[in-house]
Amino acid sequence: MDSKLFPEGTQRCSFGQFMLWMGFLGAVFLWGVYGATLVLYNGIGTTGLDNYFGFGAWITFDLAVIALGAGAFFTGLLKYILKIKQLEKIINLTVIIGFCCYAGAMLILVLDVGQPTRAWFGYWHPNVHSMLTEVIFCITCYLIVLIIEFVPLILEQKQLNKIPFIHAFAHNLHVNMALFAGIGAFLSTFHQGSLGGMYGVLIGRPFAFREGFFIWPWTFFLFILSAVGTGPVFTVLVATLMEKITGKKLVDFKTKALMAKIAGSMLSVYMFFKIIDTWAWATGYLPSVGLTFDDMFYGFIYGKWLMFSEIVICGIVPAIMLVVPSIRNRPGLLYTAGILACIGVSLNRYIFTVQTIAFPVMPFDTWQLYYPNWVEYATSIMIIAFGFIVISLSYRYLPVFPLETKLNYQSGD
Amino acid sequence: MEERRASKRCGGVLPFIIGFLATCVLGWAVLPGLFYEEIEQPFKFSHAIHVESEGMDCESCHYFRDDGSYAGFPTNEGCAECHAVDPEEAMEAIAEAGIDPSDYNAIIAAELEVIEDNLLSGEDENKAAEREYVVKYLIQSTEVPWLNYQYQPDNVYFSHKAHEGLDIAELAEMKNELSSVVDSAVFDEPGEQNCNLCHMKDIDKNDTPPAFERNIISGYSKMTMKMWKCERCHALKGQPNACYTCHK
Amino acid sequence: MQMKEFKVKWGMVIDVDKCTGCGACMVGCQVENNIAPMTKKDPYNYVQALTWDRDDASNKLKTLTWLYVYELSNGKSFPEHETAYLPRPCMQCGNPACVPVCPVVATEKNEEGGIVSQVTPRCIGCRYCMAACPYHARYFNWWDPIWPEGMDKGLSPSTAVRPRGVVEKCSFCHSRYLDAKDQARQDGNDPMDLPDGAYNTACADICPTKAITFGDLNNPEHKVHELAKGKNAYRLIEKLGLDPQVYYTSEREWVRKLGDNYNADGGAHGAPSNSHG
Amino acid sequence: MSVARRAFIQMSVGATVGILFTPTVWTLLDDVSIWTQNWPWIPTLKYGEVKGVPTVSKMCESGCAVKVRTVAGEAFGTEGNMDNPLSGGGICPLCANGVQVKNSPNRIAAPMLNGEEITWEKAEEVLVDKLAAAGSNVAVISGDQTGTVNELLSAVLTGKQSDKFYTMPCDMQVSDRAWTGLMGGSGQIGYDMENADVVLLAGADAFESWGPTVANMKAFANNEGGKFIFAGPMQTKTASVTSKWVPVPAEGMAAFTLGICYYVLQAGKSVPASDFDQFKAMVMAGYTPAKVEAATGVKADQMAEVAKQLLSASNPVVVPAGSVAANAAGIALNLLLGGGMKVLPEFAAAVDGAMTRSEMLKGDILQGVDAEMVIIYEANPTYALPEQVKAGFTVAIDSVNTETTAAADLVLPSLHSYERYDDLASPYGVASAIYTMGAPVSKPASGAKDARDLFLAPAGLDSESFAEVIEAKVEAIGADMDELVEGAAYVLEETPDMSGVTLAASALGKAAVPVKGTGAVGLAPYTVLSVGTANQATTPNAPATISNNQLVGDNMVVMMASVTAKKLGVSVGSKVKLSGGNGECEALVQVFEGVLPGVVAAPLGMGHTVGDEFSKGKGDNVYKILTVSSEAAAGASTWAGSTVNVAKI
Repeated sequence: MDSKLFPEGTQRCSFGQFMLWMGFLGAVFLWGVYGATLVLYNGIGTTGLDNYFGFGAWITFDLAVIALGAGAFFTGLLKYILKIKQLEKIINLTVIIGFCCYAGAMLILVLDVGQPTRAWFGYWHPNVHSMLTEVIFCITCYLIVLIIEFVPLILEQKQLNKIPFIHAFAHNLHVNMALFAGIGAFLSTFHQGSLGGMYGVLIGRPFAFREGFFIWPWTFFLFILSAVGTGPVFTVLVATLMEKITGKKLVDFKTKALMAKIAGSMLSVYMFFKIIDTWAWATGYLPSVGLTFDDMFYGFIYGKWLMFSEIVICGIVPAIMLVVPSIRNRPGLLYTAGILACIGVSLNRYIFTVQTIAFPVMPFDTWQLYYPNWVEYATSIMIIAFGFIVISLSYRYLPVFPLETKLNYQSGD
Repeated sequence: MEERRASKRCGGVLPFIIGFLATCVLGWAVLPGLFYEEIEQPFKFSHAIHVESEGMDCESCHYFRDDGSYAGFPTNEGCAECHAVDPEEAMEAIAEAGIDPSDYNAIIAAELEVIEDNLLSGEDENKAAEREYVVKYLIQSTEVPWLNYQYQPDNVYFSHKAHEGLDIAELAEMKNELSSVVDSAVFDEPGEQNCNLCHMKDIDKNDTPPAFERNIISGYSKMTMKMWKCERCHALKGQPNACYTCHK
Repeated sequence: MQMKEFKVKWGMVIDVDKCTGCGACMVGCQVENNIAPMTKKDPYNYVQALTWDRDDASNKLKTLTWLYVYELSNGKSFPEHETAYLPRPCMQCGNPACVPVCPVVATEKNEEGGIVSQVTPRCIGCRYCMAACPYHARYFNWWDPIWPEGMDKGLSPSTAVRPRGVVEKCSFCHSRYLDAKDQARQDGNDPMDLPDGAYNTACADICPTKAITFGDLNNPEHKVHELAKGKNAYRLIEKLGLDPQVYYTSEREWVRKLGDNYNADGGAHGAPSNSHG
Repeated sequence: MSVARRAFIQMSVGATVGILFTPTVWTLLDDVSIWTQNWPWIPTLKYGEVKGVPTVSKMCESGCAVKVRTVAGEAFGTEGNMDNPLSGGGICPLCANGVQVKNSPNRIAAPMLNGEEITWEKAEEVLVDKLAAAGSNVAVISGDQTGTVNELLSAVLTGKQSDKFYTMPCDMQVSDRAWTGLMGGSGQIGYDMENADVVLLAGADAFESWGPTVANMKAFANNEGGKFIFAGPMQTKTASVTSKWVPVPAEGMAAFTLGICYYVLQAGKSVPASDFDQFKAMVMAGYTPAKVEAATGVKADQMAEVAKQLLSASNPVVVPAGSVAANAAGIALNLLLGGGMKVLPEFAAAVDGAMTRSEMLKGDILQGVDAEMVIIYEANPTYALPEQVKAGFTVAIDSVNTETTAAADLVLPSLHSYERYDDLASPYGVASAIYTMGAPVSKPASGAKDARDLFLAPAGLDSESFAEVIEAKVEAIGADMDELVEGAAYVLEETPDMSGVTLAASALGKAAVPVKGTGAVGLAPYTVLSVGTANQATTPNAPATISNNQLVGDNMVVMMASVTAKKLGVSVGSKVKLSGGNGECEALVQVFEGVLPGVVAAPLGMGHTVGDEFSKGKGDNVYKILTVSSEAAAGASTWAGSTVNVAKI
């Protein structure tokens, strides 16, 4: 019944089937909305956060999705600025994913600040020395950029595009997209860095504190690298997941492999510096404040295995898998590497958020455990549901994948 | 093509200017007024009568305590020094007359001696105001809920003592820098009291207190000095602008 | 790391050997600063009534204790075991970890004796400062403050009541400082040169063993000036370079040793026996 | 596209730019930012003149000399009173919360008869009738140790030929039994810790719960160079600041003290007491270090060490606590050492027919009270002595709801300390006879009246109000009312006659023998003021200050050394049931190496079943598991030596 709205020359599942799918997503989303309502109405005491863990699941989630959403700016940068033509086959998807991730992060932040109605004070009374101010600036601005990048895609919707004004408008936007991509790249690079800087500047938290370059601690650069190292593969994974769900080929493997190659090389660079940084921190900084590497870990929850899996299993291993062509070109292995890399970056964000503040700096203080409660899970899952909804709608009604018709409905090439 | 571009040009500038001017006028002349609602003071208190007629001076009600804190609004205790209606007697009389002590109109109507005999005002209008005060507040021993034109929230600590020495004449040099903070009229004929700098000008000569203008969004008084004003003057005077200089 | 220095530098010297951990200071602090007792129910919030209870004060991770008394143990077993009590206000660091991270300038290190301010009406409740402070001196209002009926009429004029969702911390009862300055002006003295004791915090006032001494560290007339230089004076986790304005003193070495990390040497300031400046 | 549309777009652009050239947007934003900063449901503050009004607070056992801070006449806080030797600027955590308790919704609004609110007239009627009906079978239980109100209430009894006056079990009573009972002394024992150079706290948790806590802490603070030693079954908060902790089981305290006497006697010390030789013989024979070590487990050399320090001191003092025997032994040791122990005279009485303090302390409430009518004044026996009190008709006087008021037939709301005239005469333990009084600071809460006034007539007084009784008292002791109201204390310098004082050799010899219960482990009940006392429940701001070593969630925590835990097969966090006396308690285990092996330390004052949410249902009531054993030789009963069985659940 809504077939008129489908992209040119494509087929989609029945409306009923689609509604069923959306109904399921909607239900999950509403569960999250209930959690969010409790938080906004009763206060953050509703969550599992406490005085020792002012940052927890939410911040970890934010950092993770923002890192994974980095595919958008980086791919944009490569396509529009460095003019890598190949990437246009997937660029639309990166934009949508970026939009979902950043919009989601913003929603979570609204819950996470104790006084949401004052959230805009970041602009009204900014403290230019705070990394968080930089984050607030960049994320909000970049979200706007992403929206601007998303709009033309919407306007290219078959029916909308028939309207001359919209057609013209969409065209103009397309012409200027390079500009936005540029701005986006700049903004995104910066706040990816600032997010890392947020932890690096914590002089009171030996687990996270790092020396650095000019005003930026090393974590600033490490976060950028880790983000660009995983963002692209995440896009690839999403595309693949969509293929699995829809049973159609949406992106040719050549493009995926290219993305993976890019990610892989960035990831290798990242791992190189990450390892140096960790070593310098453990052998140089920690002793200078009377601490040892072992002091930083405790029991199972805060055990060394975390850092090991982050750096080795989910860092070095996927980096190698992605740079070595013979491995990279095997779809199965490529996806495995991709998944590992994404887990790695999420782990990194978790460790920097939770373990940093869990380590008792005062010798007579104790390690405390932090359990997020269902409210934090529900609201985070709400964001994922939101992402699914946006992507499902886009896929059904918007010409997201330029190659779709070619790959599915035309024989040979 | 030609006329099209032409139309574009004129169509470009004119509407723009129209819109620009329209909102400018609105923004400067009309809109600001819409943000305030007027609230009357609890009753008509006349500074003029107390100061000019009775020859009281400001300090008899608004004075510094021994600890350096400032007694802003007078309390019933202070007022009772002159308005000598004994609450207990009055309440007894009201009870005898069988009136509900919270029914002010009835009490006023009853014209009880304890109250009437102790009213000090001459003219009826003033007598009415005084009677209102006595009945509603003094004998009920509830303090008058004055509306403070210079209202500041709990998180602000304002020290009158620290500002006691401000000299209008001295500040007059910064007249221009302070134009947005202090009403320039103050500098024209500097009185010996520096209160006019922040408080309602010449309130001591005022007979009917002006309405309290309440901002419908913030709830603050129109005369509430906002932080940037405090900061401006502190900066000009070389005073600290640390948060804890004024916040608690 | 540049330290901010001011003419007046309010500080504390806490004698751990005198503190019995009775808790009077913590109660006095809550009363002075309008910290509401923790109640499980919120009678004014219908949604709250529908869900689970608020936290009670036994959950030390959700309480608001600007001043918190830690119990120290020498870790030995009977009969060598020893205990000590260590009150922990805000350290008012010379090089605070919390100030530069605040995105909205709700907290700053500035004049007013170098007390690190926290202006709750400005705070957006992002809790970044809590993540930054290794002393756990900063507290978040997880719930709306509620005084059992009638108890809210006896509120202290010295500190504005905070809503939920903002971070707050010990301010060295700084409105008492403002009061003291007014007193000085009234008496014709110099408000920037208060005599010892003219300004004292609620906890120091109330302490039955006078374990807490408060004053201007820069002023030789004030007791703390010497006490902070004492041979047993030390500060908590000094090696991080936060330069706290709160000093501790104890004749017991194990207590001093618990003041900083010594698991690896290379400590910037060396042993706690001579630690200041 | 058409000109019209473009024109419109351009006009709106112009409009937007235009508005930005006016202050509107910025002031609007500023106002909105202010709006976000003031939430209507957040209470606002009251301003006005700030004062510190001196008065007394009766929330802790000994009472505190305080200054109530008021703003525009409304009380908001409590601070110490520099000018008063009882405070010296400090106060205890209970009294620090006084104003909040005064304003608590847990206050009793009106008199109640069997749970029904009644008028004050009716209440007085009932009281008079019941008093008449009860005849001489009337008893009084007072939770006040130092107030002139006791004179009033005891006079009521005297008028009815009854001597059934009881105080709640307290150190003052035990000390009096030892001093005036066994040793034939008169007056009240006090200890000068401030000027002593060696202080042995023999079981006295002086800086937390024993005697005039705040005055003790002040003495400790002012005593430069003085050496403090704490002896007791656990490392109390007091022990955390003393230079030494000597682990001694509660029931062994008397023997331990006599063990020290042994060395002191050996050093040739003596006293001109009639039974000195008998005493010396008794100690030298029955309490040799070896025997004491066998009986109490305290090493002989430890006693020798303590004795050495006491002997080498120029002005030593021993502060005993616990059983009557322990007190007698302690007093004897002090007499031998001739140090800082003081004997205080009693202040002149203001009410005819009033009992002396010593007479008031004679009744042994642990033996049980059984009377036609029992008048309970600001005490909570229903909570702390669940089994001892039986009465035909109970009158409870208190300002807040307690187990006792809930169970009473007639409840008379009393005023809070800050709302009434009240006084403090020589709290037990102070070094000199000291009198402090306080005038009302706040207006009484609505409905509240001074319940004490109802007893003026029954006591045969024609005074209008209790205030007059206080005035009479001040006059009787020869103090100056105005000075007292200003917060100064009146000190009486004179020492009662010491002739005829004995060392109670015969009684002590038997009574000092440690008697232990039959339970598996010893029980060391301890008091922390932040939790409360037998009569005062946890105050509103206290819970945040109560450590997880006393309370976790709603569970009481008991502490024991790791060896004990191992022996009992429990570990940190395991839930246990303690059974002793005729009751049971539930608790969580915490390992604390500062407890004598074989002993479990449990906090008193929890597990209330009536009251506000700060005390009700928090933890369990340890008084239920205390065993009352009788000190046959001393003719008294004690809780010392209580034991419990511990079962894991």
